[in-house]
Amino acid sequence: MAEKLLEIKDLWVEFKTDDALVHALNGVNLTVNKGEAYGLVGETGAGKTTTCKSILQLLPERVGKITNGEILFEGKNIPDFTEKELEDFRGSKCAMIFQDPMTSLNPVLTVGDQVAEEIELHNPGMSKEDIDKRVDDMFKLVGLLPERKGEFPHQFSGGMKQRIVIAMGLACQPDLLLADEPTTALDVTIQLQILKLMKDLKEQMNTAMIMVTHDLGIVAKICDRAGIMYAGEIIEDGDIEDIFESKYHHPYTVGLFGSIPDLTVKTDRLNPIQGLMPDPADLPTGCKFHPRCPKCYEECVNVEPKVYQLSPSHMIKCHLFKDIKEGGNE
Amino acid sequence: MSEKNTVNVSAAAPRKFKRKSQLEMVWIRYRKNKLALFGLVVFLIIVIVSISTPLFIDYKEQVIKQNIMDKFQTASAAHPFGTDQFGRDVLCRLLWGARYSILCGLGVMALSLSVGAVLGASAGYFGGAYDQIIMRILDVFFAIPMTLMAISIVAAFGNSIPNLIVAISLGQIPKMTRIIRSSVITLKDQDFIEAARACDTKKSRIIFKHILPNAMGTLIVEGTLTMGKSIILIAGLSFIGMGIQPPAPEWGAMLSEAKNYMLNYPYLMYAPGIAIVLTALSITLIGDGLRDALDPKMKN
Amino acid sequence: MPTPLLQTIGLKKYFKTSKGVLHAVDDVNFTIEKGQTLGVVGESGCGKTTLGRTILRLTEPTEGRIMFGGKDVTHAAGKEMHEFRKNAQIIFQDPSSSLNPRMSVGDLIAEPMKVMKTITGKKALEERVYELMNIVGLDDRFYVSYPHELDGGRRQRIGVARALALEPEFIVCDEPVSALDVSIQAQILNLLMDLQDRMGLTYMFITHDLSVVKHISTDIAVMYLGQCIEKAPTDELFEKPLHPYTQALLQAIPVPNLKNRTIESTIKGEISSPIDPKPGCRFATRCPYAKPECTGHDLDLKEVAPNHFVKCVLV
Amino acid sequence: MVKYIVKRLILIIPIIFGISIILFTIMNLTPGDPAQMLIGDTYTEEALDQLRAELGLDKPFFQQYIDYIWNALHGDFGISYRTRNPVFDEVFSRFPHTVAITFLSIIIQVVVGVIVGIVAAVKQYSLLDTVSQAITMVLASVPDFWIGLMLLLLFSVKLGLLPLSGIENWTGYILPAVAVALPYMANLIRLTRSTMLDVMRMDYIDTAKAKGVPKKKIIFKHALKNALLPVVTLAGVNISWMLGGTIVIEQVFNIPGIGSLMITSIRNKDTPVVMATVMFIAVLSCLINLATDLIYAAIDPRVKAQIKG
Repeated sequence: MAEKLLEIKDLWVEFKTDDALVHALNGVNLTVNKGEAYGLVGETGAGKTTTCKSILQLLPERVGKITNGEILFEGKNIPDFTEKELEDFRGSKCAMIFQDPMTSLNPVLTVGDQVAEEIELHNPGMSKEDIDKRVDDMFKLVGLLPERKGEFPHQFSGGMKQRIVIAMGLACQPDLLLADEPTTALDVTIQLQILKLMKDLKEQMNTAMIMVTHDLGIVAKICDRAGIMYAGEIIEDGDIEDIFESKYHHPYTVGLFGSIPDLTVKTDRLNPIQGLMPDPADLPTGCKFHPRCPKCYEECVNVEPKVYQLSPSHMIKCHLFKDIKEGGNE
Repeated sequence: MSEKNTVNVSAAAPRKFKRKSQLEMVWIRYRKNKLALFGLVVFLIIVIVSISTPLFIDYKEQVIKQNIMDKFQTASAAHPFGTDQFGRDVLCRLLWGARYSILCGLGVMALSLSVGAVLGASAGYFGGAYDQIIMRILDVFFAIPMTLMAISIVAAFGNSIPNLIVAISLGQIPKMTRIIRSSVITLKDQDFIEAARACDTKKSRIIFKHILPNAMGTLIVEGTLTMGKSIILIAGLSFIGMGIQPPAPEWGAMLSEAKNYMLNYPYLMYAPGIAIVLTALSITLIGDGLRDALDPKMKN
Repeated sequence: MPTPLLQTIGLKKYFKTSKGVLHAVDDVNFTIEKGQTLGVVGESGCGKTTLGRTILRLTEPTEGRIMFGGKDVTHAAGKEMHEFRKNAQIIFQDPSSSLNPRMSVGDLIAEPMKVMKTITGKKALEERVYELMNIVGLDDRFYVSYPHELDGGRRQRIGVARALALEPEFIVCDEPVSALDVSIQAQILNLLMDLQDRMGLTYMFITHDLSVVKHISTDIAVMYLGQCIEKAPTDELFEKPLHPYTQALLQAIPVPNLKNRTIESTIKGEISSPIDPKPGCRFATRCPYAKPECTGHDLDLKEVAPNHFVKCVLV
Repeated sequence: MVKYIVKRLILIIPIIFGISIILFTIMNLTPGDPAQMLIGDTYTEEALDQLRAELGLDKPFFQQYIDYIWNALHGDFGISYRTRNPVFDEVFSRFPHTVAITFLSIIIQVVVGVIVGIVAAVKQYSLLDTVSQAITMVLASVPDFWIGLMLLLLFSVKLGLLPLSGIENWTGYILPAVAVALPYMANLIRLTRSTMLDVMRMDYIDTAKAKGVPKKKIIFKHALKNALLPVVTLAGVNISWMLGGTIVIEQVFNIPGIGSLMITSIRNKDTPVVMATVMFIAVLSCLINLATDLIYAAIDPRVKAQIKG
């Protein structure tokens, strides 16, 4: 069995705004092993970004709050970290890449400075020359000319900015990289280049990764395991073989696959999921997917489903599977 | 306009759905802001005072008539705020003074808003040489310090209230025009204007139905801010003797007279100052409240 | 052969910028038959959005002609233009900026009919609005809502209803599903296809998403830096892509299955800017097969198979 | 860069011309005859006519304007109708006072404004934030001359700490500078606070946090520079407004600055002095405007690129 790097246990997160209490995460359980790429799939508002931000304790102050659960990184609970421990943890053990490269770099600092800052912070005592050399190495690694490190973010294109952000994320060789839709803002040909870069570097550095995305195609290309999120829960979790090739799926997963036009097969119409994402301030009872579920029956409306283990790696949170395999675990 | 629509729709509709008019929604959002509500109440009181003073105060007898015998009395039941150097009741003068500030403030707001809206909206919408000419001319006015401009105009044409309003508006128009122009330019590029053009909508309808209602928020907020500023400005002009002249009890003019007796009778300076602050503050609070309330994207 | 519903001949749209002349649309020729869907695919900055707006004359073309229903509408004005606007409509990408935030759903859908005076009488107009809302799958109760109170999918349905209000023959769909989540995206795509079947609409479907375009289009045009570099019937294009850029685009789509998990990126670099482009193939700088003869002179769009056009020296 | 500066300097010329036309017209419409005012109560008609001719007042309006511009272009701004001194001497004997007040005032408003603004933003919702917001709200609505009067009452009349009026030494500048500064400062606090809050919500701040950058460094290295941009612009605008806007305050404190010069000159139809002063202030404010844009460019590389391009 692989060694556990990150384990999230029953994580609940709430956002309190002026007019509503938003239930962003409602009991998320997930595990990422060392060196593994985990895909977190879901639509807008499913709680993917909140999960990542919780790991780094980046939830908006005063508004976002972890109400229950543990986030164990190498066995230590991150929410218990002191401010100092957090600063050491962020960047060196666990780094994050944000969705929009256009806005995730500071416009008034040179890109070289921004990469160097990260190295300097986590390697106290490192000489200026060594840091400089390290920055050059990182630039080369992500396919950028080191001569350009004195330039400012606006002088780079979106794809190149994302390369810089990746260089920054990997500069201290973190054990875990959180990538929040790193290619959504990019064109397809550039997306491919970035995905390839990330996959190569991840293997080269043996970094574990959580890849947040709404694109199942990206999961198929990059990830070893994946979880499908819906309304703040992981409703299906497994190896990618389980997700892409098993015949048992959560009805939402089925709907997601049905919504993507298939390039290989000619279909007349798509089979989308009916209805809309539930309002996270006013979630349905029972199974949160039941109002949109084509297979919904009485129990789904009233009783929250348990998580059923279909195989050692494959888990589904749905009433339909209680007879398929006995002994669901909470 | 939208209120009229509501009535028609529900009257004719087989399926009835009640729609809140835009005005109703603005009010619902506005009243949530307690400070803005406070500002509105204060402002309304000041407006009512300024309109109704002639009903219970006699200008000749109570406001400007000198009673040297009664001078420099401190607060008493007969004169709650005391009397000034000519024995005039400070409270009466103060209440009467409200009308100057409100009248000038509203006048400047109306004038600078209407001129600014016409110039800004047309320059922003049509662009090109027309825009360039308007903006370059306004640059010139923008470079003349506002107070200096007002003083020289008053000196040239006399210090009547209409002249004062024009003089102060001239200083406000360039800024107002710029703000409205830039908000029109932003709106012009929005897809919903394209959508209107795709239906062969006439320019006038695009401007009045699609652009102006959306620029209205900026317009109203800027208008209230201008009003607050101009009330302070008019008091300043009167204070240096270039605005409304004594014996008229304009608040700035009252302060100007009071300054001469500062050493011995400082109380004369409190009331007019506080009156100016309250008026300007109430308008600022209203403006702040409207800023949020007029944004259609804010939640109810 | 019947007259195509829409035809562009040498259509160009240039913009003057401080850095030079931007060739947003550069000599684009294509036809769309009635009832068909032409998918226009390309990456950001390839001029696909400008193309859509130029065809509808929301921006005036620099050069070239636009034929609609056999009539030249390039310089149409007055009545002719009115007729063209009635028959050619547009659905925008971002449903939040394409709907006037100060108008209610009912007013938004009624607006084109009020402006065009196609339906007179309050009651008739209202009935028609409810009918349109029904067609696009919007509940009656939203008649009095404002767009910002609705979610993205419903807002896009308003956009569709507005475009349908004048019963046009032709609709430019400018990335109508890009801003939406996949499950909602599929709902809107199905809606558009249903409408086409029911009303015999003709679409020009602009998108960057090849899988979407494959699903909805009968023909596909691939654009790169203002030019159409390949055009073919959908199945043909997906089976036999000829231009290296088209091949790269197809290869770049991550397919949601585990058949091929290697990532191979054949084209390097990024899209350059279409400001004062040099003659020659505009893709040459990134092309893995680039040869000296690719640069220096402009290429023609050659018909290499029936209805399959390519602009490349290799074929 | 040099090209940009030269271009901006050239753009000042039409503005100055526009101002000169507007002002000359207004001054011409102002009632009164400078020659009559100058000559006093006892005079002969010939002497008056001679004085008029000497001052060029007998010529038609248009000719007067052309003459004025012609002389001004040659560095001759004429003599004051009122004092008969060269205009230059008049203006420059007054200017240092106004500049001193403006300078002191801008330092007070920027330093206090930025510091309070940042603290309020960083400690959003704290008591300090609420109090500072309430105070700025009120301060922004208080006329500066009334603040001046109240300060006089407190510090000069009641406490006797600072001079009551006039400028005998530098302490005379303190109260006027503070009085002018407070309303402007209120706006600077509000602006700093709101841009700081906006900046703190940006993605790159999250990026910095995710890198493990300590909070202090995030505020001062990553956020402050970005938040300062609009503050620089506002401070620049404030300076140009204060140069021409301390008129009222100078009356409160009896300071012989530009303001009192302007009032007497306008009342006495002393056209040369008014023209020279306003044009001088306008040129200054255009220069300050340019300086603000250059500072802006120094902070923000995107603006710098635009200027260079």
